[in-house]
Amino acid sequence: MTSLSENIDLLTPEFALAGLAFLVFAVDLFLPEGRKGMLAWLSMAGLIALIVLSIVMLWDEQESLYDGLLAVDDFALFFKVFFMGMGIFIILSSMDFVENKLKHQGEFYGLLLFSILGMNVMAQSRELLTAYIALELLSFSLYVLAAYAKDSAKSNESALKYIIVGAVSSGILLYGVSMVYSTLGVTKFEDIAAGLASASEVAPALWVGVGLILVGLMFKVSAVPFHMWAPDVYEGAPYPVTAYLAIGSKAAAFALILRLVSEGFVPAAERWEQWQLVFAVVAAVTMLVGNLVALAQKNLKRLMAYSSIGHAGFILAGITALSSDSHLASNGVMFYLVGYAITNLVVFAAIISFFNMTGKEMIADLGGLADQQPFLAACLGMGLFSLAGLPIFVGFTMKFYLFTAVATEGFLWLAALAVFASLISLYYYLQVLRQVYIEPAPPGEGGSAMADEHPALNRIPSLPLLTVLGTGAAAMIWLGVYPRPLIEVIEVASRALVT
Amino acid sequence: MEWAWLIPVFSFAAAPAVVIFGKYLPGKGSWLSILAIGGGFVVFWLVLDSWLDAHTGTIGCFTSENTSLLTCDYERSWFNAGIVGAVGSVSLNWGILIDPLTIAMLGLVTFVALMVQVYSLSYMKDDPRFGWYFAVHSLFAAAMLTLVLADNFLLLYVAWELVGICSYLLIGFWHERQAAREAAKKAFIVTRIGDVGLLVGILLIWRDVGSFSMLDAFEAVRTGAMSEGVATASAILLFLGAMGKSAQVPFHVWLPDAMEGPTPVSALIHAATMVVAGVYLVARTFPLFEAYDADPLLLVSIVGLVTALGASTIALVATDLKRILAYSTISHLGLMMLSLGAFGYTAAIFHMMAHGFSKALLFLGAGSVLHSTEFQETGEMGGLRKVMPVTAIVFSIGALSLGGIPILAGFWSKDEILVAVNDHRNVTFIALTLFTAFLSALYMGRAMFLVFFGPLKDQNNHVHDAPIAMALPMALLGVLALGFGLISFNWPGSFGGFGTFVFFGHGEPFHFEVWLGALSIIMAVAAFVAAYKIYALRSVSLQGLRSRNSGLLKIVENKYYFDEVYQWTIDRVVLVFSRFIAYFDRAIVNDIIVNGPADVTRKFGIMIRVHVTGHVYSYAMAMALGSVGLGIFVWLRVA
Amino acid sequence: MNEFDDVALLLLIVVPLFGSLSMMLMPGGQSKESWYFAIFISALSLALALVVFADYDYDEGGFQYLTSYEWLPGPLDISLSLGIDGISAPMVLLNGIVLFGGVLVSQTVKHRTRDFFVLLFALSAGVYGVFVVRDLFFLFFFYELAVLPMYLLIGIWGSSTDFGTFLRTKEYGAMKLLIFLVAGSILVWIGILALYVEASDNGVATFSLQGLAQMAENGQFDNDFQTLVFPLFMVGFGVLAGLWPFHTWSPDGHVAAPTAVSMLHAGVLMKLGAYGIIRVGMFLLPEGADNWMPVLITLGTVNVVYGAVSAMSQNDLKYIIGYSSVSHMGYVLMGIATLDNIGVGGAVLQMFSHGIMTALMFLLVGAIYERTHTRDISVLNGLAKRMPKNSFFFAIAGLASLGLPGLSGFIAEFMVFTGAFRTYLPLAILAVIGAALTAIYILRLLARTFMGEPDERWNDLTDSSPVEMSVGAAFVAIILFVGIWPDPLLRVINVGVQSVPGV
Amino acid sequence: MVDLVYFQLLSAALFAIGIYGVMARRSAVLIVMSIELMLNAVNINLIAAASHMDGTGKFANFDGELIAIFIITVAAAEVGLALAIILRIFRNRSTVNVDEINLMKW
Repeated sequence: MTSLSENIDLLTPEFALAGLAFLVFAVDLFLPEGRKGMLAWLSMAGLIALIVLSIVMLWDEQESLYDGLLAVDDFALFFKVFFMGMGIFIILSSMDFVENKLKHQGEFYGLLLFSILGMNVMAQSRELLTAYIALELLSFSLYVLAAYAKDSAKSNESALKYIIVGAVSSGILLYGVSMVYSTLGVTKFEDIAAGLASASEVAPALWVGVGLILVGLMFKVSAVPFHMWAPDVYEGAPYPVTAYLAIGSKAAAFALILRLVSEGFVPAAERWEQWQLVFAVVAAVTMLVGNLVALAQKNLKRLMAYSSIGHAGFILAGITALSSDSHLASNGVMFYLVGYAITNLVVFAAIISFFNMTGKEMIADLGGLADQQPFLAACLGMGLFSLAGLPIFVGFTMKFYLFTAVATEGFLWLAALAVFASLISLYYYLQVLRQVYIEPAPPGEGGSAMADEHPALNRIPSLPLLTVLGTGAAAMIWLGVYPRPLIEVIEVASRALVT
Repeated sequence: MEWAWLIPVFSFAAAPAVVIFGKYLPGKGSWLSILAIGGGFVVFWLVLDSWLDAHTGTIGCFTSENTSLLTCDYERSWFNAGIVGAVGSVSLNWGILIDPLTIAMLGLVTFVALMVQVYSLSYMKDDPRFGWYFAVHSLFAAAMLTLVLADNFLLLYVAWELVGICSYLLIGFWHERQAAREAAKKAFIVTRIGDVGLLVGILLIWRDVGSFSMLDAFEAVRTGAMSEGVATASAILLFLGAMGKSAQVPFHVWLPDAMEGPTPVSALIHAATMVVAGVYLVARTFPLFEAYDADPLLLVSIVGLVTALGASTIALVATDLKRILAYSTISHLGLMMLSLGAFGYTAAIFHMMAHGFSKALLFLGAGSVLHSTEFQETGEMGGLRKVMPVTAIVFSIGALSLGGIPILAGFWSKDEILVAVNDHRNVTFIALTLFTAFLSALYMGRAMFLVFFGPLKDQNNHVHDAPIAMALPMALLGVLALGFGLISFNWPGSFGGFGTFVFFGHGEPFHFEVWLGALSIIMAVAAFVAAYKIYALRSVSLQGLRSRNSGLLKIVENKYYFDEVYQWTIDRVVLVFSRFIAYFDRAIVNDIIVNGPADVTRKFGIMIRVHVTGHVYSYAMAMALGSVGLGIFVWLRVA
Repeated sequence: MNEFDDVALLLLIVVPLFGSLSMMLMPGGQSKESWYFAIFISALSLALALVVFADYDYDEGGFQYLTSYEWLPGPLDISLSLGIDGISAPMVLLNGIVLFGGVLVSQTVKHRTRDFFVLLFALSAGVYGVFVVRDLFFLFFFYELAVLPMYLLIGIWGSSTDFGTFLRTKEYGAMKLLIFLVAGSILVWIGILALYVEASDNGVATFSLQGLAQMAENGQFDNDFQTLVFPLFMVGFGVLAGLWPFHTWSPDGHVAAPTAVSMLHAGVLMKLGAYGIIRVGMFLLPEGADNWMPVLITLGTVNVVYGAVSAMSQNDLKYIIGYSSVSHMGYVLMGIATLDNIGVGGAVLQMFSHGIMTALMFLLVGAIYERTHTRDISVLNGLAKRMPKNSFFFAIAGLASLGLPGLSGFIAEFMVFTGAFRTYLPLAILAVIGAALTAIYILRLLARTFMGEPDERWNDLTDSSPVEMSVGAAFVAIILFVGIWPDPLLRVINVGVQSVPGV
Repeated sequence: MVDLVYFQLLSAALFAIGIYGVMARRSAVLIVMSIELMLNAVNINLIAAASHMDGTGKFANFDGELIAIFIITVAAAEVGLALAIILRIFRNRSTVNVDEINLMKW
């Protein structure tokens, strides 16, 4: 039994992140109203510092703390950097919104930081309880953030639905944990793997337990049939939070799933050769339902919600293809997560700034955007094309990579289905694009032109949003045209995962 | 002789030159094209001369196994389909083949084209598209000459299509007139139908022989390398093409309408040269036709006979001067085919030339009549000989020649046809042929007397005779129409008559079946006399005859309802079918098969979206059921 | 191999791409400037294409200008390897020509000119890419890139058709076109995945075309697999080639598209499909191709006749041309399906000639529509009087498309027929008849639109602008040149065709 | 000592009841309470399992109790959060009936 304080220094980034969060809360107390904007800068500065720190400190570490509760490896590092960097961009794109539309800015950023902490730990945890705690840390922050527009009934409702369904799901997850524990008596992933592999007689409790654990995680990634909360929460939550949900919590959950599957299931493959099928079926259903229902959406946020469900399906397909002998699938999943995050950031940044200008969130309201805000329209267009998986954007490359991985693992049918699903998705993305580029601007409520009612439409978007858009678009094209550097980094990360 | 390719090239060069620079040149560049064709005419003489003193030793020359004529063949590479020498690749050539048949055709084409172009100088002089007219004329001449020179089927087909398009352009020259547009379209499409046969035939031959060269094909036939089936099939297919161009029944319908074009065009293209291309094709590919037991030739003769007979009857009742001539053209083309079908190779070619000169002459004459009277209906004319004597004389020469009055060209050629038919086909053929000859004399007389004899109408008092530029060509043609027949005798000296110049297999020195000759002379004279009595003196009335078989008359006057049938087919079948397909494409393929799935998908999405009810407990239920399902799934999958 | 040859093909892709990106950064608004810049870029790419084509050594044959840039090593082994052979060289030239012409006549685009050219160049970069890459991933990459700008190009700058009873909005056309083409491309995608999996099961996991072709040559793809996968490529690429019954996007799309886009699309993009069938289908799956060719040639024949027949009763100029494209692509498909060196050569030549011809037609129709604001041939008449040059060029294009000897169309169709006669006699005869049908609708169009007395409503009609006319003249010159002396083109095509397996 | 199975059955029943409550109840507060039931079912399961371990081999740890304690804490926090949100809703909509809380659907 190793002592608790042994190389605890490897957790410095986490402690520092928590400290940063508390610092933000504390500073918030002393800041006068109207100066709160600097909290955002403070948190971003902190995150940047932390990114540097973690890279410097943890590069190529291969440690397992508390005899295997937490892993400090390149995989974790990759996701840490990913989450924190994403946090920076989320903050950038939420600044105006928070400034003008929300109260209590301090807590907003603090909670954001806490959720990031939760995600980091999720990426590190190699044990069910730890994973659960981290998950709850993330979820709680998100519950609060979802409810952040205190006076908006929609926001409250979304939060309520989120927390109830979330609680149910964590209950199910825990029940699964308890069943696994009561049959195997262990909670660490590799022990579970060992247990599964050596489980001679079929104990229903064990397998059902495993299934229930999966349910808990699939709820997080909003896989069908555990997806229904997603559209409502996305629609109700404040815009930046929606973006964060779509990008952050999903990515974190997938980080956890990646580790669980590759440490807990893949080694037990010879006993449980069917584990892939579970994911395959769920993935297939998810990508179909998500993209089909998205065809019927009128609200931008809801559309993005369903599209994110569809993408969750694609990534699950990637999870299906995880195997012990090839990194292709894990690379694909990570690449997809990054690319998807960037693309979504661009899209959301665009519609957030549109919302900041007009306060509208229906697809039909986007008409004539290309004339009033060419840059915004261009970024939105690129983002949507990327989501639809068309070159020269990252969406194409990541889909190609992932689906190839899926196909090589013997799931050609699943890859084919995914390709088909992305064809369906193209249709509704084009519907948005059509509003943006082809349709004329709709008259505002007053009957006069949109631009007259919302003079902001004629001004350029705020600097932070422009930064997000610019860098995001650039990254989209860069990764779409030459992803090799990123993929090499990812290769390192997944080598830490698949040993 | 290898410079014969210059003949078409002159005109080929002239055409674009006239189009591009015409507007800057005097006479809109018409001189260019006349010079070109004139040059061609000159070169023709050189070619003829050099052929006469050529022998098997001369470069490219040899004695053809089929025609046993001295034949010269020169090629330049054009392009290769497939790598040179590789299996299954073929290389195409610009090749010219020179034998008496070609030379005869060259003479006919260059001379008539020259005459007609000169004639056109004054006939078309105040037309806004004067330059364009001459450009197309040059192009036509070039294409026609290429056609007769071509030594391989591809080149022949190229020229074949080009003359077709030129005739399209010239018929539709006055495209402001609805009738002209339609006529042009009709002409092109009808001939095009025949061309399908031609192209298929060519490709069939290629498929069998592996080369597009005519000589190879003939060789294959002679050596029996080409099976009888292929030979017969391809011969018949080629003949389809010939029928289209040479307006044989049932493809004849375009020619009368083609009279919508300017009259010189009718003279050149639709009387003397292009329409005989079909006859030329059959003559050129004769080895294919007479291979094995020569079944195709029977078909050829039958078609020819039917055409000749039917057209001549229509010509008898037509009232429009140009249409009368057109139907007579068809009828004479029929005669040529008939003669070819009856192995009357020489006779056919000879008649082709005689008819070419005479009919060109007739058309030019008719042209000058129309030009000054501005009428086309024979009913509006009459007695014109008083006001336009020259035209009257030359027209009469042409008419008599075609009518088969002795010593005129037409007589000799027709006589040889009769001989050929008599030798190789049974009695019905010869009888009907004689009857046709009688009819052609009759309608020729009718046309001649209706127009130039009888009383002069006052409306035509102002009419003046043809100006010199028009009169001169007519005169020259007249001379030929008069004297061309004389070259058919075997004169003392080297020249053994036309029959020893152009022939197939073995030379046929001139011979003369007395009874046939006598018979045809009698009939011709009788016909003209009858025509004179009926139409000039009006001393005999046909009312009784007309009324007695009015039904028959009606059928004939309606040209045996060919046009109606075709029109019906196009309106009721082709267009309806095409509309159906278009509708099918819209309604079925597009709106159902294409839009259908898309709509279904979208509707399906709308349908299933209700599963997100918005009630949190239903979400919880979904989760519960889902987890039960998943748990059981995992368990079963392991158990 | 001098250093130009090393970068030539890369430049072919990069130049338009650079044009696209740099124009994206240009200040919008002033249309003239963007037009001039676009002309410069397209002229540059045309020059490149010409040089590349001229320098292709047809005696040596095979792939030339070979270069390869490592893109993603490792299990996927993707590399941007370039090279052209006798089949792609003419296509590259074609794209250069049509792009240049299209840009020149886009003078009339006044609305959001800059964005127009941005998308146009992105598209043409994709087209170049497909023709020059030798890697499945990049082939597919550029294939999609060539398709994707279409939606906006048609949607924003296009025009709707409204004959009262019959309405086709540009949005519909654009949406249908993109969905259709992407639907086709997903089949291709699945095919590519299947190929990759099969290859990696055989030990060589690669996307490189020549690697896969090598395996195909060694017979490492068994017959069943090939027979199973080939239809994916046949149909997938066939959609873009207007293969019946997946052709309906093409008339609607062409009609809705603005002039330059119709030119590029009918002229070049549709060729991508046929090219894909050759390059991917026939090179990688020879046995599969062999088994499926009867189907393909049947469908091709249906294309020929069906397209011609339905063109007969159209009243919209562009619909007539659209359906005639369907019909003419039928010859290409037939030629490919003959698996005969003359037939395939004819197909490639037909790709070239039809590209020029149909581009010319769309150009001229665009000029007419520009001035009369209608394309209804029952309304138009007597234009020959008002727009003589335009009409003359149109007549030539029309005659070329009805296969008049002396014009490029004839040689190509003739070669296709020749090949087909050797292999599939009955269908070939059908196709010849179909070719005759072409005459009917072309002459109908000419007679209705250009001949006759013009209404007085066309009195103040002006002939096409000098720019349009010079482009038209150039295209006519090419048509004549290829028709009279096809050898320079055929020499290259022949060596390319020679290397197609199974030919 | 009572056999483990009975505890597991008990917890299963409790869990099922909890889920049923979540589905059947219309008052948000009661739903939250039902969730508590589910969590407690988990706790029972865990503690029973832990107490039945023989203290040797792989079962030589107290993970079960640990997890249970964690769950209790987390659950408490969860309830607090949930109630706060329900309170907001009551302020805005003056109802906590989940039937009426479906502004957003489809």
